[in-house]
Amino acid sequence: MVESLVFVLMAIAAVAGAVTVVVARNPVYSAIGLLGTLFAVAVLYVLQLAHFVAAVQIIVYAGAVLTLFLFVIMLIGVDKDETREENLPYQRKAVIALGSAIILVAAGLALFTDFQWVPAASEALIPESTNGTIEAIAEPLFTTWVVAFQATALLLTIAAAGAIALAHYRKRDI
Amino acid sequence: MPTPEVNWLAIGPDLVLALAAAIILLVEVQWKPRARALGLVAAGSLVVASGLTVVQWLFAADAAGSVAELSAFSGMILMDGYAIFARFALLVVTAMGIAAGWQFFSDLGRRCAEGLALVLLATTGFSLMVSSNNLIMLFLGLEVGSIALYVLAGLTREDKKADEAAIKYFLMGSFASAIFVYGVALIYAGTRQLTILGIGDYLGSFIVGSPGVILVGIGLVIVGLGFKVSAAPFHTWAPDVYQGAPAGVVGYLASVAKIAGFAAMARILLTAVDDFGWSFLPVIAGLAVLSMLLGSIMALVQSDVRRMLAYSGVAHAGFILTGITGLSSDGILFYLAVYGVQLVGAFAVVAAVSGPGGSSSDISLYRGLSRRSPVLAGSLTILLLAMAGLPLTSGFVAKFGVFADAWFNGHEWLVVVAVVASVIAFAFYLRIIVVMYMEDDAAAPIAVPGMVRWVLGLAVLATLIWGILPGSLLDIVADALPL
Amino acid sequence: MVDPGLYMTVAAVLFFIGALGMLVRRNALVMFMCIELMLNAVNLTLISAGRAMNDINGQVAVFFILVVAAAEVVVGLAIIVAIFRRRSTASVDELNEMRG
Amino acid sequence: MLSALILAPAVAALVIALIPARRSEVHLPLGIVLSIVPLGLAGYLFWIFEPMPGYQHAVDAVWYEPWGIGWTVGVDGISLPMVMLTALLVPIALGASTSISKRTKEFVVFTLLLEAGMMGAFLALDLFLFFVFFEAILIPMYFIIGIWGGERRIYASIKFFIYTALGSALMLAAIIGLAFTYTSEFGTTSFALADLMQVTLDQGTERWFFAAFALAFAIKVPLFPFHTWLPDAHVEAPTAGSVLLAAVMLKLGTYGLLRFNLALFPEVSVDAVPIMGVIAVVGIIYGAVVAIVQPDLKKLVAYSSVSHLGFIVLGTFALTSGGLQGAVIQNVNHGLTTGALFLLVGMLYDRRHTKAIADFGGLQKVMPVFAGFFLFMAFASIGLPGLNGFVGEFLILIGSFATLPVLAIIASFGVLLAAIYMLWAYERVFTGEPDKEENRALVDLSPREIGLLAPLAILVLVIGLYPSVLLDKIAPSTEAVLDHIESSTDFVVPAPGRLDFVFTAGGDS
Amino acid sequence: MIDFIWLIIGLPLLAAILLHFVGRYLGEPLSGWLASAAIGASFVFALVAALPFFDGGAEASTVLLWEWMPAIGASLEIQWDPLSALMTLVVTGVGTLIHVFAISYMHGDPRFARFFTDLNLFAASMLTLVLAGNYAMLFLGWELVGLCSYLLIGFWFTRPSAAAAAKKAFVVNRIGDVGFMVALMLVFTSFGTLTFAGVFERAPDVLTTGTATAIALLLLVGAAGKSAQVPLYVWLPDAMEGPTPVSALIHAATMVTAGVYVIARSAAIFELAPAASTTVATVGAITAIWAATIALAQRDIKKVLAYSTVSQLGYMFLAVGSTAYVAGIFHLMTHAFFKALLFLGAGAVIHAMHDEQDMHKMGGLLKRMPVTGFTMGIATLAIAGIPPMAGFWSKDEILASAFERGGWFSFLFVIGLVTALLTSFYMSRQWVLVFLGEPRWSEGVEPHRAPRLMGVPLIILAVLSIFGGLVNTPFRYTLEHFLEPVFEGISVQHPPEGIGMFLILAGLSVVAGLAGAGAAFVTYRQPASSWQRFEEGLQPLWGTWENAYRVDDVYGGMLVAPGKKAAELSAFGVDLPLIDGAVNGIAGFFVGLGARLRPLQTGYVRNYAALLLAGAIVVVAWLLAGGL
Repeated sequence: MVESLVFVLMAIAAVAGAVTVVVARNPVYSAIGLLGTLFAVAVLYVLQLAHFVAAVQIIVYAGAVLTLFLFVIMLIGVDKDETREENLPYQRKAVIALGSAIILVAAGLALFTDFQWVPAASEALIPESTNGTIEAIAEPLFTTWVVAFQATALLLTIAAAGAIALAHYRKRDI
Repeated sequence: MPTPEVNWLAIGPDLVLALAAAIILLVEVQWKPRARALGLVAAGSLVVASGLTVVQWLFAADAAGSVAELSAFSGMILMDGYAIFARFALLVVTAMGIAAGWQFFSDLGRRCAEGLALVLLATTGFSLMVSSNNLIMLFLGLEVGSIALYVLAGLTREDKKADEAAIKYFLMGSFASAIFVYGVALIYAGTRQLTILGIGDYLGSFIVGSPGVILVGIGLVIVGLGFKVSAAPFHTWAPDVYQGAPAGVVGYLASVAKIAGFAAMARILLTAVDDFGWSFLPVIAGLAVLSMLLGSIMALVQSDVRRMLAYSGVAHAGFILTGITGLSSDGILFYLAVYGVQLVGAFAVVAAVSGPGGSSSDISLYRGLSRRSPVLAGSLTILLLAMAGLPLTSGFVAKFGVFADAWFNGHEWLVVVAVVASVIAFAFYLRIIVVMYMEDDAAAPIAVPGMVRWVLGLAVLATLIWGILPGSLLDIVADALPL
Repeated sequence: MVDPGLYMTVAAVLFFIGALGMLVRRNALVMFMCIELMLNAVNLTLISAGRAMNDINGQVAVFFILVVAAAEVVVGLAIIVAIFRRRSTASVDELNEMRG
Repeated sequence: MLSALILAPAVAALVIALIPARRSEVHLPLGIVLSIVPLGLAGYLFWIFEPMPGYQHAVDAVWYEPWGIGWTVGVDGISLPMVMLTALLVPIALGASTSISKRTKEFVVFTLLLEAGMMGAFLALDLFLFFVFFEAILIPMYFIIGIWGGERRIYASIKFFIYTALGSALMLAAIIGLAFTYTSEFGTTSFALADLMQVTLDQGTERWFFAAFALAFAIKVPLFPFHTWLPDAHVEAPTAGSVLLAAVMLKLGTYGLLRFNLALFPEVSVDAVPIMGVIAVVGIIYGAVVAIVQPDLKKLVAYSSVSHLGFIVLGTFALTSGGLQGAVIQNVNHGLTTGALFLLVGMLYDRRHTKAIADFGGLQKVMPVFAGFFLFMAFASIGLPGLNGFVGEFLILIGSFATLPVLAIIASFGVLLAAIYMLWAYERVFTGEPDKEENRALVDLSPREIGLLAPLAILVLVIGLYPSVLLDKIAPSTEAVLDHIESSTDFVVPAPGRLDFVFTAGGDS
Repeated sequence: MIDFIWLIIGLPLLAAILLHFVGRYLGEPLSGWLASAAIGASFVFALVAALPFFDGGAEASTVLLWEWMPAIGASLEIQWDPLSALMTLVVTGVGTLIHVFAISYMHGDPRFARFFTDLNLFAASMLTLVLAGNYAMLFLGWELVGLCSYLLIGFWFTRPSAAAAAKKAFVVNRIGDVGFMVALMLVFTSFGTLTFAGVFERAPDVLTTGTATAIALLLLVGAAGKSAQVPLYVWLPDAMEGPTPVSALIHAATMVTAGVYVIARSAAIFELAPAASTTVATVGAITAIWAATIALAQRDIKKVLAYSTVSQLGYMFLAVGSTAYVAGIFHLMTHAFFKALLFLGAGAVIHAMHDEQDMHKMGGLLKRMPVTGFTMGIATLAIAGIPPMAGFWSKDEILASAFERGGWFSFLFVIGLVTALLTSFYMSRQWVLVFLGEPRWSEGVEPHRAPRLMGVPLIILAVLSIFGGLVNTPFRYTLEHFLEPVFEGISVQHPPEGIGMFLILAGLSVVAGLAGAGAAFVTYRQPASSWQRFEEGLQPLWGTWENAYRVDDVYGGMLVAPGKKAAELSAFGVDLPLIDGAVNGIAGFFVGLGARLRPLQTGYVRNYAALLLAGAIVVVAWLLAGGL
């Protein structure tokens, strides 16, 4: 009961945030909208017992990533309204067409096929099995997924090196 | 207390490359060595990695396809011949790419370290990608590689085109990755499996009542990887990136993306979801037709050699997709290997013609090239003829292989379209040759760096040998089967 | 309790919105936020599916996708900054030197 | 033996390629000398060739076993003449190329590679191998036309390349299809002609494959209406290019029809007799008619080739001993005469730098020897008895009359038209007073040029009067082809002396 | 002996080859003598070889030289029988004389040796034709003589008219040859062989009347081309562009009679196709009178002879058409004598008049060149059919045979008779115009008597023209018996038996001949003005004749011009724009398509994204559609 209520609220919040991201004329508002979505989604995680992931979501996304976004927005001073008129030919038509196409496909799936989101779903839910505590996550993370975990290191190295290579100007270079 | 199951051999090459990258970065910070030293480190790491790959090959040969022996890290990484071959191809292409673009790297000055490190890391990522059994792992590898490539695309600062290329590549790439990973998620939702083999077994053993979600997943995966390999209509980034990215890296960039992307796509489609072949093969065939025709026709009207090669790459993507409809991994691997080599070689010539720091590759630069530099003209001619698929070059064998596979798998009409498309493609390859040989121009001769000579020599040699004695490579790919 | 399908529907909607956002916004930063939206949708999907199938791997996967997203952000913003330095704009509509 | 025949030119090309470009004076002479080697080999081959059906000196080496492709070469009475022709004409073509001023080295290399490719194509008995050579020879010819050609050389070379490649591309698809059918019937994979001849195709497929092969060869021949690349290619190509193109390369088309279409698709071949016959005859008449009004000598000879090659195809699909023997020997004849004519036009062009008929007149007075050779070759191609052209065309006409009477009769008008365009051209170029100033100063043939033409002239005469020298070796193989067709279809080769046959079979043409 | 029969062909051929290479070093007159010696030798050889036939004993024999085209049963084999022997003797005999004549006629020509090369080559070819043992070899000679005629007509190639005439001759002949070839196709397909022996033996069993007629008519087409019959005769008058000895040898004595020979040779086939024979005869008759009328009004001395040749050939066709083969051959022989004589005489005259050929500018030459005059006079009488000249016997036999055949042929007989009248008229007209009357020479021309070397052949030929007829006088028919073995088993038309009938017919033709000759004398003995008035009086008919009925213009307008138009249309109206246009069009289509598609690559990221999304949607939708 409670879950349903929260779900509905958070779903609305998430979608609303997402819409804000897309329609807000000012990037800053978009960022705020994104923030809302992130929080809402985090709550949805919690509803599904993904506590650790939810936490990471708040810390990394809301905390780090979004701050970074805002920082860059301020840095490069695009924190001002953009015009909404579309200056690319056909782009608007394309958007409408594609949007409706997707909706059509989805509707077709929903109405004319016995579409199941999780055909492999197991009949009985065992909450413990997916109780995303730190231990529960860490155990596979450091055994089965260890190599992937290492790979993330590469990712971050690249991020660092890439950022330097692109944006860091030494005196000689300028 | 469970412990991770570690198999150093399985990730040995990647480890070496990553280490080399780290060393390069760190050393650079501390001692500011000359570019040559860094280059030697990179070269050494590539050599060692290749050596390890050979060891892997021998090991895999003994293991004789037992899943237990060939899968490492509790089934996260696979060490089957398929992965090893693809990895080896990546390493070779990387080595050739660095050598061909050495001019560019050394000109990077202080940022040479980052450049080399990014190249090595990208290769690491892609080699993880081709050898990973887990779709998320695969996605990680893909991202490692792609992100590094985004950066490489925008690495030069002399040219405004570079950052345009970078941002386009980046935005489209991330978009495609998001689509890809969503597809992975949906397949997961449909099968409860994240590993390729697991999905294969699951779909092989259960009849999925409502496969809608899986089908959507497959579709999105095809789209995501189709973007990486620049198959139409997901090719739009390729021409702009090829044209804008620094001449020194574009060859590498183009070929590794193709090799890794197709290796992954073929593995997923042929071993994970092959039970849905009857539903996705038509789509693949459709994409193949579109790619072959669009690529060939668009290339006809290009005036910039890099864009032309980009569109020809689109066409080649179509041919390789034709091979996928043939459900044969070896034909695809052969094609990828020879095409990767040809591509690096061709772009080595492009870089040499554009000259150090130069970014233009307009076809007018190639007038009378046969006089100004017979080496460049000659090797580019052979490589182009190979791409066109003329006999006695590896390109012909590759095309023949995939066509034959497709035909044998019942896609006769596709083969017919393919041969026609390849004839259309002749036109623009010939156009470059015409400009080089049949139009004279009194421009100054071009000095060809020794490195480039080596790369070209290697590429041409390989192209001809594999064209005249295809067995030398076909026998190998015949063993390089996915689990 | 709520059917996981509903969660995934919400995720699908988010993904949909994000995808369309890529098409309508010309500000590189905002486009980028849209990509983040899509990745969030993926995460939500994974978690919901994992829960429905009593499989923890879904959550583990999300962890990695978060990392990827973070790394992408870093590089992406770096690129945007680099471009802005030279052209003092973040609108991708002004970047079409190369076409045809 | 045969492998050596194929590889010798390639090796020669390699040798030349290794000589530095600045020693430009040695390339051509050395090339000529080296191209004598294959000629010698071919001569020896001709000497030891036994007149009997089947392939001789066959070599069958595995190339890539899993694909069932092999280095399968062999010679029989059908390919032997072509090999001889190739080996003979390459030295002559090179000898005629002294006027090549730029990039002699590349020129010689390409010519020798071309020779290797053509040898291979004529000797290959493995469809994969054949296709490799068939396609590979496009490259050197493309360069020869494109680098050393006339003003519109680029247009011509690309047109030639793409057009020919298009045909062969579809043939490739058909080859794959054949191999697939073989695999599904016999389990193993093979591209060997002998194996693929055993596959049984359902009629629909066989028709498609036949069409694909026929198209490839029809473009190569070229048959009407696929001929338009030929005049352009000839007009633009340098002399050697024209000679080899007309004399040897086009023969790949006629040879292919005879060697592959008839062997692989006997059923459809028999059904296709009327169609191919009609196409051929249309080509004969059309080519000749168009040739009449050509303002350019090379164009004229080119269109005459279209006409003459029509005869060969007609003979091939007449499916009688006369027709087939005529077709094979006419391959040689057309090679000799047209080759010589292109040589002559080239010599004229070297002197006068024009090929336009209107620019000449009265040349017989200033260069009688040249005129003599030209008239000789002209009459050979008109089909004057006693010269080789007649032997081929007469055999073809008489041979095809049994199968396609009406077409044969129409075709015989081609002989009349040939007289018209050749003699009219001769009249305009050689007779009358040399009124144009530039023409008065022209010098007659040099000993070198005579040396190039003499062997051709002698062969023209020998074949014309004693064709048995070739026919004896050709006949067994052509008979074998007919036996194959008769054994694998219900077609009966019309025996001479059965006129009733004519008027029953006459209906279907 | 018979084993060396090939020498008959071989000697002139050898001489030709020799002369071709060393001729220019031999120079004149040596090369001329060599040539004459060669052909003379083969005459002697032939004479010796033919001796057995005279006592009727010897069998016809064939000698195989070598296989030519085995697949169609064509080999090079010589058939030596009375007919070929006779032809050989005529060819070599007359040929020798003309060779000798030419030595002095061609004196001073820069290409003297070349002329004799070609002349010898012609002799060899003609002998190949008459000695052939099968149709293929016959066709070989048939075409080779055509080649030589081409070469010799165009001998003075710097004259555009000569070159054109040469081409015309060859092409028109080719038209006939097409018919000939088709005939051979039919023959081979019916018999499986081309040898005379094989064909004629089995002809009755194999050939249906239909086929036989077809073959026969096709042979007629060929013959009509070679022997200048209506409607293919137009090349012969132009052929006079060649040197006069050529006209004498090729276009009067030998080559043009090949058609007659072929029909006679193929008697066995015509035997089965009476309709065809009738056609031959009719064509002959028409040709005879047609050409005779034209000859009436010619001014060019050689043109007269040319048209008279056509007309006389018509006689021969009339003969063989009415299956009086012997008569045909007989006339062929006699005609060879007197027509060669006429041409040589005309040649001498032209030579003397410094290449003047217009008879209006001659006259009174008899005093200047008596030998020529008298010999030509004899020839004129001969051709006019005045007994006892050779022409009388042969022509009379033809007419008689035609009359005897009766029916339609009696009509042809009448035509023949009228032609005889015309013939004697225009021939006498010529002789009178040239040799009698007052000189009308253009100033500066000083006629001189013919050199002796020219005179000798004239005299010999004159003798032949007088006595040549005696080989087949009525009631003895030596030639008839001589040729019997050739035509055994074939119903040959004979002149009527019985002296009375013979006298009547002979009388008729003599009357015709005398009438014509007399009329000509009466008219042209008078001064030029009067006979010019006479010719004027016959306008417009006379003009039409003088212009040969404008046949050339008609052909030019009806065949040549439209043909050229058609060729140009197909070359520049079809080939370039349509066929080649289609090719380039396809190429252009793809390039155009590429240009059309280029804007798709706008360079805008967001468009790219849209395209990618669209692609994604299509892929997914397609998958679902296929998968569900």
